[in-house]
Amino acid sequence: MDDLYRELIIDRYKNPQLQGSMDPHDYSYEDDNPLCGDRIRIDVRVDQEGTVTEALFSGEGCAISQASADLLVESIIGKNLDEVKKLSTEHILELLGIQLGPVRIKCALLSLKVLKAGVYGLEELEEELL
Amino acid sequence: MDDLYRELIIDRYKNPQLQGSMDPHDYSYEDDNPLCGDRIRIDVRVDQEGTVTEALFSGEGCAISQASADLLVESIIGKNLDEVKKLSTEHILELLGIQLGPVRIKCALLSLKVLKAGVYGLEELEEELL
Amino acid sequence: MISSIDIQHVKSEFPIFDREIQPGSPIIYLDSAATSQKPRQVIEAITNYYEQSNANIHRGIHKLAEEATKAYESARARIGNFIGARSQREIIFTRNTTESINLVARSWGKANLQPGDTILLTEMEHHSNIVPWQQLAQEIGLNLAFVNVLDNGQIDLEDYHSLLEREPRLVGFTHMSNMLGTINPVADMTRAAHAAGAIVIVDGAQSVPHFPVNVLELDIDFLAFSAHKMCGPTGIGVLYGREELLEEMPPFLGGGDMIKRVELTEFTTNSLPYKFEAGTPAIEAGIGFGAAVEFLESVGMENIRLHEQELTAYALDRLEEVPGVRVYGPAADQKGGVMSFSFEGVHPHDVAQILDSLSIAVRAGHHCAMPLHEKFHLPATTRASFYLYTDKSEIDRLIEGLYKVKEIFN
Amino acid sequence: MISSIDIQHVKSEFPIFDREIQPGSPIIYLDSAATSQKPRQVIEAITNYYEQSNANIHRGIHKLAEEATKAYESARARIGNFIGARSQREIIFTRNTTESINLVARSWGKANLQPGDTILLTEMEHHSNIVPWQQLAQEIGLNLAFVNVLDNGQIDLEDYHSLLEREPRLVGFTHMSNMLGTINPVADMTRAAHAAGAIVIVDGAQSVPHFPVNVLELDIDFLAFSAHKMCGPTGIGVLYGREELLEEMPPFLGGGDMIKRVELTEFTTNSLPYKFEAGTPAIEAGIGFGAAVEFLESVGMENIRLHEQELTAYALDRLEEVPGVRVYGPAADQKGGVMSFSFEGVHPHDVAQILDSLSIAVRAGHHCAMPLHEKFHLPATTRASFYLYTDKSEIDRLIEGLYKVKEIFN
Ligand SMILES: Cc1ncc(COP(=O)(O)O)c(C=O)c1O
Ligand SMILES: Cc1ncc(COP(=O)(O)O)c(C=O)c1O
Repeated sequence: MDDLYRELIIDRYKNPQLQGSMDPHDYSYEDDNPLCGDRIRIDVRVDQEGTVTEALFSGEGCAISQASADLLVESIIGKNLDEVKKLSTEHILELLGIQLGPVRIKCALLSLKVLKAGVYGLEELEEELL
Repeated sequence: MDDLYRELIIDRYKNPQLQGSMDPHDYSYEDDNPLCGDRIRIDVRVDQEGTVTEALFSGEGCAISQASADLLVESIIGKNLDEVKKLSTEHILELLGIQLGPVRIKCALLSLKVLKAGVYGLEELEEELL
Repeated sequence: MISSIDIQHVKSEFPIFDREIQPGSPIIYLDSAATSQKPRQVIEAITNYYEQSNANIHRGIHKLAEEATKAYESARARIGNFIGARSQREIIFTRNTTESINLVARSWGKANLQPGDTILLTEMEHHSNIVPWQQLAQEIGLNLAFVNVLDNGQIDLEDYHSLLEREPRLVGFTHMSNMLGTINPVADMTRAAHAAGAIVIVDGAQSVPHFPVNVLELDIDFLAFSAHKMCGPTGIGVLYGREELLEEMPPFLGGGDMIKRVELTEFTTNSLPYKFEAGTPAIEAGIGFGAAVEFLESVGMENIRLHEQELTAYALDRLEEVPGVRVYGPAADQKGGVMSFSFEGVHPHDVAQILDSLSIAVRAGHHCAMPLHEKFHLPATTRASFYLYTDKSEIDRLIEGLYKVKEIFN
Repeated sequence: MISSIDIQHVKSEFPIFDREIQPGSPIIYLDSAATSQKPRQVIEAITNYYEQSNANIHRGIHKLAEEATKAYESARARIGNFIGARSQREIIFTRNTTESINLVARSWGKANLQPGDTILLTEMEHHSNIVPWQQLAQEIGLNLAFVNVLDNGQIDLEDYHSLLEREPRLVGFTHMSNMLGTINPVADMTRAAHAAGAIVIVDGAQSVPHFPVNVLELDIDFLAFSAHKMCGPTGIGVLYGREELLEEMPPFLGGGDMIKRVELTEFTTNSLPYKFEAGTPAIEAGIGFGAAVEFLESVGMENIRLHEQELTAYALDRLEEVPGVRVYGPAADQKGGVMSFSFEGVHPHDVAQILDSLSIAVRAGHHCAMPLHEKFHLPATTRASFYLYTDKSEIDRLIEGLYKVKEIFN
């Protein structure tokens, strides 16, 4: 359990570093997981080279969904959109530093799904993340 | 098996005693068991007191259905219709002298069902024999 | 208080409780509303069937087929008896509660309902007693009305009676809510519905497993329930229906067994209950269901009810003492052994996961009752649910677990 | 000839063959076309699930629910793989072949067919591939056409091609007849049907258990089959469907699991395959199905086919030597291990019962193929059917039994 609910997760859940929203933004997307009510929105600004300059998330839900959104958003600042598009499930699990079962992994991946949907449309990614 | 296919049954199947049909008759009915194609018709004549004077069966099907029809028809001659109406599953099993599983019992009872349906209509008896 | 059942003995009948999730830590299973555990007797009935009598049923003349048919049909008779049906012709085997309700919607509904007719449900229904009616409503143009649920988790009976004035053709409600635990006054509701000219379908998924249910006494027209919530296998459930209603209904799915005769372009239907059972049924599941009912009868449904009442009262008391916990649903005397609660500042998923790490199995989510969660403005709840094998010490462990959750999130 | 499988070893995997019906007389089970026997591996997978991991699946966070979900979903993946599906989203769990076909009729059929459209079937279909289409035809006004079956038990391909000119919207046929044993040329028939603009549903109830079937190679749109005929439990079957078709289809039954979101008066459907799976599924049956496929794979489907071909040729030869016996269906090289025969002067029921008294289990009746029996002017036939555990000595015993029948009736 200490493993599962690593201090980092609880800490980021209680004190998120990059919570908020931006207007204007270059990319923005919001989605939820109706099964548990987790909801995440992510706003992104990029420069002319397509490098992420600012990113914020907002939403509500379980510690895993919120902490992973906070950590994900932090991890993309300074990255190029091409790199962002390549981010995988492993990236999120590395950020969280834990293993997750089939239900909880959906909580962890919601933010990645939202980010990718914002950056390159929803259809292409349904396949990939399910 | 010798038990099951008692000589009597095979004998009655091969050499039925009361096979045929009668016209005119007082009661007549025919029915089949679509599951296996057994078909039985029974014709009955009664006197003024309602006593069975003549009865014949015709039909086709397995040894049990045909032998039990032959034996049943024989057993009702001289009986009053009130007695006929009271005939039960046990009567047939006694005539055959064997035990039967759930599928085969339907073969044995087809003739009883036909007889009763002829004598007092089908509806009342569905309940009883199923 | 002396317990109504010998809990140590009962527990020992369930092999899964010998399993240690972590060394020295057996499973604390508080998820029986989702599905129950299975006693040895049921597992053995199934194994025994496979090893001794496995065969397809109904049309076989050989010994295995006769044994299998007999075992399957005696299960049906036993289950019919268990709920007080007049005849085993009234017991239709389905996959589960959900299919039972769909059967009524598709068969009775399509044969009897006209565009503009009203169906009356309640806000506390499980999705399986909502979605089939939405599908039917969409297909033939019906109105769906929903009885209000009060803040205390009970049906708003005033609203019920006033909605009955719309003369619904069918009224459907759950006997016991799988989220709130509310036990509804079925006899009264059925009487009122009949007086208003409606047919009544009762969702018995949470009641039949937990207390005596008699379809004649309650004057129920259709009753749906699942074996897997009452110590039996998954894959089998029952639709009880009054014979007069079933007789008039068209068949549901088509195929083998439900027919009397088939020609290339037409068929005639078989008699009850087979008319509604198409194809090879779940034979061993049916036999296991019979064994489950036999097991429940040996413990006694009244005893199970008393045991669970005790647990419910105890659990409510103890849960209310945990700061930040709020339990939904009525007071203990109106409630079955289902505790759905929220925990201030902690999402139900996190509660469930921390409890899981302590070998405590609860459920987190909307429990297939989204409209009810919506109504209470809850995205999800954590649910602990009990059965005849649950004991008080397990509730104590749950409470300890919740304090641990508190500690982690503080 | 060297057998393709180690029959003694295979047989020893099936506990039921240890049973002696009468002392010293183990069961000779020649009724596998009705349902197969179950190997230890399948029985143990089910028992193990009950004793270790029993829980409701998909939404549970606790360990048991995760284990159960994983076991159930790996079974789905394994089965998908077994028939060459591209994705496990194409594997829908149903109760049996019958429900799979009904699902296509009610969902695809109602969404895609118009009054006056034609559905093309064959005269050799099982009732489960006839009645659902009759029901649909009656509901929306369709024409049903039936491809002629030749006297030798094969599909009349000339008739097939000429009926395709009527431009049926859907063509449905069995891969292997459960009465005649005929193995149909699926690839050719599917190609012609597609060329005529039709969608193809194949009844794989008798093929998937007995030889390799690959949905991509055969270009099948929908394939239906049942676990219980392939060493698995009853209560579970599969509908394979091409993803593009399934995506467009409306849901079938309504309830839990098949939804993404439910409000009081509307719902949105879940993604594939769950969209078509309402309520708690047959979890242990699904897991047992996975174990059955694993078992079949370990023996090898090619080996099973070879073994059965040998048995079929042998049985045909031996049956033909019994005076008065007539076997229906094509020659050995076109035929699976299903021998339906008539016996001059003896009704099939009597044949079956005498064989039963010798511990030989066969089936007597119309085998859910009334129209086919009608066509051949047979009220019923006796059927002996084989599987991977059948050996030649059992066929010898059958022949001896038939001579005994002769003796009794002469
Ligand atoms: C060719 C064929 N189709 C369909 C079925 C029906 O299978 P089930 O009863 O499992 O639905 C069978 C088995 O009886 C069959 O042999
Ligand atoms: C009240 C109620 N109704 C219906 C159901 C559905 O049961 P099943 O999934 O067995 O069809 C459930 C169980 O989840 C329930 O609790």
